[in-house]
Amino acid sequence: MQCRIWRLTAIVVLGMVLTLSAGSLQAQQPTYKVCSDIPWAPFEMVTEGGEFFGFDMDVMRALAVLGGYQIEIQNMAFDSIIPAVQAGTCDIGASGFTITAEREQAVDFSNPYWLSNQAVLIRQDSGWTSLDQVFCCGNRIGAQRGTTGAAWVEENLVNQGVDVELVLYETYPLAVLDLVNKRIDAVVQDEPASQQSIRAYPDVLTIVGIIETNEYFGFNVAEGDPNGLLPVMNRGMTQLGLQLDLLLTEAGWKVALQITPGSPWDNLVKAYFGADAETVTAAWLACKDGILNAQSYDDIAAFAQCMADETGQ
Amino acid sequence: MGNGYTSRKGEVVLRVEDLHKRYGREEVLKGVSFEVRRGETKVIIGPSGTGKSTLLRCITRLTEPDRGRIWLGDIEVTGRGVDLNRVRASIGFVFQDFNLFTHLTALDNVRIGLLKVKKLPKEKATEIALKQLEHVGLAHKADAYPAELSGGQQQRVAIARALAMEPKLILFDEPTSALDPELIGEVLDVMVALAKEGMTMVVVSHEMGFAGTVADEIIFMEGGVIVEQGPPDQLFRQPKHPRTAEFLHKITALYGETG
Amino acid sequence: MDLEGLLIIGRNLPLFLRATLLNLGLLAGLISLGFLVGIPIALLQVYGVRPLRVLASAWEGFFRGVPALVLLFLFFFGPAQFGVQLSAFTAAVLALGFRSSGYQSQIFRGAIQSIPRGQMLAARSIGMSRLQAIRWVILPQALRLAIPAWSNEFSSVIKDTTLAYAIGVNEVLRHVRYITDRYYELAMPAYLTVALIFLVLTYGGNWLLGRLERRLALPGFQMRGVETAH
Amino acid sequence: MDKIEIGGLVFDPAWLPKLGEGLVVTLEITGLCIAIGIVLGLVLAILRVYGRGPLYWLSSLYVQFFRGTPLLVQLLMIYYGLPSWGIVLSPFLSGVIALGLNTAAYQAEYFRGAIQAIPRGQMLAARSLGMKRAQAIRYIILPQALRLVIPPWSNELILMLKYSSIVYMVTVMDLMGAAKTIAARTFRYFEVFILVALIYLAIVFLLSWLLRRLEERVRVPGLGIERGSAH
Repeated sequence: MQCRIWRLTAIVVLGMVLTLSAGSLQAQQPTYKVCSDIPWAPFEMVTEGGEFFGFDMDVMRALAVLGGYQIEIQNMAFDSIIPAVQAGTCDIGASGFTITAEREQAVDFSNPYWLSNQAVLIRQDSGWTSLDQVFCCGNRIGAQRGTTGAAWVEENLVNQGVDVELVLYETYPLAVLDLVNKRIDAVVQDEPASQQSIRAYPDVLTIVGIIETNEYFGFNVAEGDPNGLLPVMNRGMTQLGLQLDLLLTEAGWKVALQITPGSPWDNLVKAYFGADAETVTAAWLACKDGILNAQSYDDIAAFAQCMADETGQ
Repeated sequence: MGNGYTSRKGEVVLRVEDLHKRYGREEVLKGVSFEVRRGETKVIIGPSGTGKSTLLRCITRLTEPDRGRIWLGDIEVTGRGVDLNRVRASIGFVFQDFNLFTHLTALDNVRIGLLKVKKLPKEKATEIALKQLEHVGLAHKADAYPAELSGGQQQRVAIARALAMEPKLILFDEPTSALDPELIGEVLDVMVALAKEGMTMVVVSHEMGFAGTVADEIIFMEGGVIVEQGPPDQLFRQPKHPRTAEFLHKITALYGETG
Repeated sequence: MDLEGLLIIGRNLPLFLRATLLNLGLLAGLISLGFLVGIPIALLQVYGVRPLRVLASAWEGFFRGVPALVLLFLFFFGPAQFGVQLSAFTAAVLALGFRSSGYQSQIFRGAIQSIPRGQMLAARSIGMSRLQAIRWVILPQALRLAIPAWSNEFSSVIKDTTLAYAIGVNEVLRHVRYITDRYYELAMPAYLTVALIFLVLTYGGNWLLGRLERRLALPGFQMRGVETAH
Repeated sequence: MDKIEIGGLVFDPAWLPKLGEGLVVTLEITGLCIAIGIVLGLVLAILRVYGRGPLYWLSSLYVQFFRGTPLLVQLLMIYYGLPSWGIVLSPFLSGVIALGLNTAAYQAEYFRGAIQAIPRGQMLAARSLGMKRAQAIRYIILPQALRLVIPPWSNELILMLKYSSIVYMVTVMDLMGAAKTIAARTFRYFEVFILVALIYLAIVFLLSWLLRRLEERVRVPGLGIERGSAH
């Protein structure tokens, strides 16, 4: 009888050891942890079955195939990702990150892979037609904490004395939901995601204007690129059909993203940015074996083609 | 003054008729009837578990009787639409375990009924409360909390609390049985004094000495019925019923000489 | 909510339950850690020399005085700054586990202190060392006494596993977001489903602990409940 | 102002005003939710002790539900769930209500325990003086129960102060919200949260001290508030 309580203790300890050691199974190819805040359509998405996909995720899978490594996708809060990458908890941050000077001090970025502007989402029933009507009168503007959208509102509106209130969310979809629920009056969010939001609520939301921030998205790794992933990823992106050009503009040198028509990159962009979330999800479910089991460039190309076809692009 | 002074008796203050009470399968009161007249002291004795406490509680309907009728003067306590709280306010109740309000000082314990039930103004209530505390010899303990009082003192405050309401009669439910022997005396002294002043009292007690000196009539209860009642002289010296004799014999052996 | 919504929730129920497994894993880890750390902390507080006693109390004070969320962020982001890598799950086990150790040490301390002094005296009188007395006489009694309060702690931490959502552990609340992102109008039924799951877990767990308590019960041995957190 | 460096950790005094504003919100929310909790908790406790029929069952169901489910789920339910039933509450109000409804269930149990710890004789004695049931509860039972309940209630207040940090998840700029916002901009997570931890600790100790003084002030001899377990 004396022993019973100690035996219980032993079981508890054993349980704990098992819990902590679970998941430390090893693989032969190097496996890198890709961290992302899911969902944020169309870059990061999830099926009802809990499978992760989306533009960033499929590009990550394709780059892994081309670079000869495995990835494991980790879903986490957006503002945790950069610190996690810094710490080495994540090897790659892939969550629609804008390359900014502040972030450059914390992590290293890959080549830019997407050019984005900030869109200002409003409800149709507000009847506003210009940004001036939105950015005034104590209106509540929603954005995700730690994003360039939030930073833009703070620096260009709040700090300039414009009469608006910045409302910070843990994730953009919840900000959009609150816009629909009329708790806030506008959401400042990257354009592709905003387009996706409108597709989700076609009768409710509209984009009243675009703020030309000319932001470039990049994947990030810890400073100094300890795993040597950046050159591998950059090479892979070129292989998939994304070229970078430097253009001299009035404002100075500017990076231009050039997509080779018909390339896997081109097809993925068409699929993900041309259709609504439901269509994309159905397409991915139809094509997913192609990318999940891909061994070569051809497999990736076939998958991208499949996505384009299935989404009717 | 003491037992036998029947000249003191006035009109009927309390009449109990055929009272029944059952807890589950056990019938605790099986038809109890008696009367109490103004100025009279009745002492109820009997073995424990024979429904004495239940009887007292039924009188003010702190416990609801199953059957039977109770009159307080010409008000039927068991009647429909009777204002029970007014009835209770006019019947004092002294408990075995005192039940002083733990969070209130002695003064406040005595005063609270005057303030909240009788709605007296504060000065008036204080005056009465202090007078009653003095009555039981505890004016100097007015600011003490119950926990700072001895058992005997607590019970005297409880009596003052009952008195302050100017009751038509006071019911005592074994007021000394939770007390250490050396504290019983002070409480009994107060009760004897009350009886002499002409307070109408119904007392459940095992104190035969007290019963003998103070009671106008003693009621012997057993098994939920009144077995025998009569003046102490008669009941103690020549009990009619063998069960009464037996009980008195036992209690004498236990507590010493009866009155 | 219409029938279709109900169907969607029904379809997702297995996934909800699977995600809840992570909450349970987290629970197992954190409550064991809290137990393993809480017992020595309690013993140090009762039997330790003064500096150790102060240290143990400081430990308890810190982990009980700081909100769980702050601890989660500290353990998730903090080690990173010193080059230590922790997964969100491990960080959550550590943060919530150490926090629980604060509460558990209080429970065990109360239980140990409620063992009559005579027990220690008697044990010493038959020649046991202090440590032996604690091991064979005090703890077996104290642990039994602690079960009711420990059940409180259990139902408290099982619910707090949802806080790990904040550092991105893919527990059940994060899974709800997958649904609300797609079907925003299903937010209420989705959260209600999670609420139901937790009702079952909390009261089911308490029932099991109640049975454990009865199985381990010794005659004449009961604890007047020690209050704890929720 | 210059940044302060301690052992490799960098603190920026510029954080303080924002954290201060957040702290005010945290204290407001804690205060309001506790107030809701006391009123609702008392009603629930009285219903659970003295209520009959549907009132008893409903109050019990309420208590079981709010004690059996995570606070965070309750908050998200109120903030993101209620709009699908057409009820849209502001973030601050959602936070106050969620925390208030939750703590009410716990406080109800503390009150109930305290009420039931008052000996039955107190009620009996009050009724024997002619007090109505409500009067007896109001003047005799509650004043005692409320004193008994102070230690667990102090615990609850401090717990709520800490749990109030979850409201940042529904966009409230409380201490936690301010901290997260600063950290997300500066990436100085560890420093910011150490600072925030210290602020919470300071408030917790201050509150505990104040509550102990309150307890001593309303103490009545013989009403058992010698604490069984410290907190």
